[in-house]
Amino acid sequence: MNIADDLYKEIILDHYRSKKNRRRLDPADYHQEGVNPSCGDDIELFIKTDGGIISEVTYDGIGCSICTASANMLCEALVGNSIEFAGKVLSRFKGMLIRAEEPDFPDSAADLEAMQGLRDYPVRIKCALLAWNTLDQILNDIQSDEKPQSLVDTERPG
Amino acid sequence: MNIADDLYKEIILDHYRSKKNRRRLDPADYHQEGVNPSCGDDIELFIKTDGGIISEVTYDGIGCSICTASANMLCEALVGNSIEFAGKVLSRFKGMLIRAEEPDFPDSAADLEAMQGLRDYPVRIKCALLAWNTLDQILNDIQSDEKPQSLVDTERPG
Amino acid sequence: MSRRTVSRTYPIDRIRTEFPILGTTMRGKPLAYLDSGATSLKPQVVVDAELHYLTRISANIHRGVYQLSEEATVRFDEARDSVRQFINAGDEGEVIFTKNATESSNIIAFGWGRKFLKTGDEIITTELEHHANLVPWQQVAAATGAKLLFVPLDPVGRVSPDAVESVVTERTRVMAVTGMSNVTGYMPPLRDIAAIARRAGAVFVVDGAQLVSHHPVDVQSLGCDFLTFSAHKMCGPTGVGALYGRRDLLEAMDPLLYGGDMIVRVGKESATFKGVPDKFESGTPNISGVIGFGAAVRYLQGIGMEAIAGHEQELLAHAVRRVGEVPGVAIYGPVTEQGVAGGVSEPGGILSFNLGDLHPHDVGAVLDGEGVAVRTGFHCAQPMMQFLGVPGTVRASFYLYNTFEEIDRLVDALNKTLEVFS
Amino acid sequence: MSRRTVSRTYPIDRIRTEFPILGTTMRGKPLAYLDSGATSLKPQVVVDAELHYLTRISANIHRGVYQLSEEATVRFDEARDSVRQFINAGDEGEVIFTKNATESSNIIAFGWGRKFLKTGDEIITTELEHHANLVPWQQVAAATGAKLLFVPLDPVGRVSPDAVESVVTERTRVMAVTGMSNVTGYMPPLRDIAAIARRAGAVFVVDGAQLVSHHPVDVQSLGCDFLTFSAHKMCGPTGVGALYGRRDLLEAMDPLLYGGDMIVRVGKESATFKGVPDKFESGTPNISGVIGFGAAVRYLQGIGMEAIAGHEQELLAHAVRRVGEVPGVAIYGPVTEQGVAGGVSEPGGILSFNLGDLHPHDVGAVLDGEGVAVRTGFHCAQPMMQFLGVPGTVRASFYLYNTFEEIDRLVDALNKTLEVFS
Ligand SMILES: Cc1ncc(COP(=O)(O)O)c(C=O)c1O
Ligand SMILES: Cc1ncc(COP(=O)(O)O)c(C=O)c1O
Repeated sequence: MNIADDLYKEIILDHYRSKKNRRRLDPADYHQEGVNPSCGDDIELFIKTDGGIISEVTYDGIGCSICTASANMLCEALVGNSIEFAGKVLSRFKGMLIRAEEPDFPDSAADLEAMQGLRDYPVRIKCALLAWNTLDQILNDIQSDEKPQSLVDTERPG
Repeated sequence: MNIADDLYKEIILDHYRSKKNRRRLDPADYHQEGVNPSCGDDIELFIKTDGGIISEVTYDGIGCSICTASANMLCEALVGNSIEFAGKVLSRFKGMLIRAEEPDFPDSAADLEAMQGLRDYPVRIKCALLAWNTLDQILNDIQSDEKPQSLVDTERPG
Repeated sequence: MSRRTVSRTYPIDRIRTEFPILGTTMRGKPLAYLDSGATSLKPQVVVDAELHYLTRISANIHRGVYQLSEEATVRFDEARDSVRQFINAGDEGEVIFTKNATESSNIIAFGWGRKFLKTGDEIITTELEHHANLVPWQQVAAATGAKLLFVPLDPVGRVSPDAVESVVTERTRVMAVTGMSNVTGYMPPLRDIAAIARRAGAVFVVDGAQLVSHHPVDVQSLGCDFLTFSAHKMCGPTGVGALYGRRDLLEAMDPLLYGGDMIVRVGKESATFKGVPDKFESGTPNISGVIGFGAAVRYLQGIGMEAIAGHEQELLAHAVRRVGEVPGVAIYGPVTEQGVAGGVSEPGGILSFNLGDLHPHDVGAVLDGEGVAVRTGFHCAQPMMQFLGVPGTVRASFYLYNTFEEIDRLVDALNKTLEVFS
Repeated sequence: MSRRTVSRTYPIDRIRTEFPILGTTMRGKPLAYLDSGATSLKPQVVVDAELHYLTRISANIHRGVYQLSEEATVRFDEARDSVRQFINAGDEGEVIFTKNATESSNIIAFGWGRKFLKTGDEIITTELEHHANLVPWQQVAAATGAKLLFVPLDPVGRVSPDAVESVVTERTRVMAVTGMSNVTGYMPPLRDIAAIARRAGAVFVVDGAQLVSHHPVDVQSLGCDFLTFSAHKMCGPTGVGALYGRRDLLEAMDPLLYGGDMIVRVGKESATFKGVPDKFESGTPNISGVIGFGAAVRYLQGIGMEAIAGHEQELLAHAVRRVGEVPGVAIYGPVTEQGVAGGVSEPGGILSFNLGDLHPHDVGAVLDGEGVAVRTGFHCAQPMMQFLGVPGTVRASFYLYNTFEEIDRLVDALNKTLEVFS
């Protein structure tokens, strides 16, 4: 087992290198910042919706390759899909990493499966989850129609 | 080695049983209370002086056999002697217990030698020292002509 | 209840082999350790857990991207989950690791009490308390203008629900009560008190330093808001304690310590803090100790707290009877009144007594010479001593590894003490 | 100064055999532990001291009249004396055992600062500080109305006496400065700052968490009023720290924790407290940890802190040169400017850097795969990160047991990292 092969698969590195979705949307319908206090990673998500469909989604911020690759995968997976779809992918992604469930992603989110190797590196799981926990907050806000909090501490994911 | 023989020598037990000097002097020229906070022992010394001579000395309070025997020995050793004599016995007693010096007491204080066995029971040394540290405070007050403090915590003897 | 022999299903022989120190001697006599109320002995599994950390992991938790740090973090988190399960807390954020029960109590008093109490508010407590559950509240009362009220005890030192009711007013904000007296072993009726606290809208703080070590505790069914305890009294290492707190209360509180590992962001002028439990765990924790604590509660669970409590009750019944036979002995607390099987439903395995007018130190010293370890003095419970009207007591306390034979040796040593001082 | 081989008199081979973990592997590679700045490895003598307590003593200290408790007490007191000697404190009352350096800092900030500071008073500190020596002072400033002032740093993060003078006013009451940055290893000119503090009539607080572990420290000749440090960073156990304080200051302070073992008398309404050090050590301390701490400082003294500091300087010089050769590396702090032998008289053995625009986590993770343990992130020093203009760094830190070869393995692993992310 070599960590470089294990963790830094080409597919993850590609998403990490891609800067396609790394930009701010202004104005955005939803904007949320999330941090992992213990490593200082800090990601902002920007979402535009159009009749229940995520028409645009981008991210910005600072994070390791796992963190930013995961944010990029998020953007790729969700754009053009519904809020419900986003919730489903989110819960499957958490299921895979936290509860060790078999990955089962819709096609547009298939790259997320590459993150499965993280299960062997438990302290890095929070890197991959940062963008998703930030999304979670947005989805809650959409449902409850509340004003978003300024910051989510996502370090102890449930 | 048996602790009962070692520590509770007949001579110590005799001083412990003797209630001769266990009473309050009112009025006294000097009165001082000393406590060992961690065991709760609490001894009051009462001294009358007459031209530099300790004419009467008594104690009262609560303490184990070592503590009260030591207080009783103190009274027996000092009565009728000078303040200077008291200071000398005090420093020799501390020397024996704290710095493991050879005992070298004047005749009237010879019983104190029986306390030498305490060196093998370091946590009990403070029991034997309580009355003497209380005396120490009185001697300081005599020298400095100051009002005595109400209470001395003698637990960490120097 | 007062059978002469240890229940046949209780694995006392196996248990004794698991504590390395039990094979040793003290003053040349086999060790009879009857001072678990002060701190317990450590089983080999706990020693091994610490040893494994010290010699095979060694790294700091959090923020480490390498395997050893990861392993330390995982084991640390596992320990928290073990402790959470042990007391059935709802989630891991409700279990704070501290350095001892005393720190846990201070976190409550200063983090909650000092922040939320106002002049005229009332704190109810008892004379049974260990100083750890009393002195911090005295300080908070002095700082905030709140008042300390004491539940009147019955003549043998018990707390009745009626007595509690008698001091409750509409100003009652906190009720801080021990789960088990470390002097008499008496266990107040916590469920009743919890119900009273709930009706009064008061926060219910239980000092569990003795309770949690010796009896099954389920914080949810007990209904307490805070619970404090120490690893070293429950087969774990020194230097680790725990604080259970209801999540919403913890979230509203200020921490006692500020520094690393508890912040989200630090600027030059100010900082923002993490959520529970991290907010309360600043600085490098006692990693080996916490890992050992986890092993300790799993060890206790393996034997079963019901079984341990039952074993201690048998030991206590035997001790009450045998020590009671020694001439001149005065036993303190409820156990004297009707015997163990009588009025006291769940007495803890602690026996406090004095021998004639002998000072407890003298008794303890002769016992020491016989290889019997007991505690003497005021047991960090001076108000209880004032209540009992004595400067101190001799205290024998029992735990999962003690035997009837050790109690018999205590009795022999007490008789010897009478001889020495005759 | 930058010799290629370890000084021939430094017993590196013997030292390495004394640390059991050094024979193990990580991710299948021999462990190269370069994270002693976070916590150090433990030598066998420290493990043995803890083990001896856990399996042969086990009793609580103080108030015990039996041999095991006596032995625990004697060893506990011995440890205090060892630590006292190690930093040359005047007497044992000036050495307080805490749970970590963070608790030590909080005791100062809340016990002294919060009690004695008033609106308009000034606290001087630096952006070099670990959160443990900053966040408590932020809190105290907010609570008292005192002001926090920062000494301007030079471009590579150094503190000059003139810069310190420039922020001193007649309202300066406290100067809280790290003895050694845990990010860059930089050591401020403490003696000069002590002199300035003395002239200003300010209390001089030194965060010694890194300094004391790596360099000889004599509190009397240094002239500091308070010094904080942690056992776990200096070959000792986790869960123990120390606070040195000048006796008169400690005596004037309020404790942070109230409870058992720190009181003279407790009544129902109020209590009186013991003198130092007991006043600050409420509750059952980390007995095994303190005993292990004593063994650790005696172990370090046996090798000699001068020798250890010298060894680390050689390692640092080698690391600065070799890591500096890796393409795209940016090294932070004074070591980059003139090399180690240049302007910095006594640099601590810490090297912080980044590799191109790679996130420190990614670098650390590849290093982990090569058996090389380093820390990555903001190192509990966010203001320092803001000063450096980076979100985090990769930090390699050295200690008495490290070798040139381990640094070479770090360099190889960095080159491998470049390949992975190329
Ligand atoms: C300079 C400095 N100060 C304070 C601390 C805090 O030490 P601890 O976590 O042991 O409380 C550290 C350790 O991270 C440090 O490096
Ligand atoms: C009832 C009770 N509360 C609190 C404590 C304090 O525990 P620690 O000394 O571990 O902080 C003790 C232990 O002596 C105790 O018996």
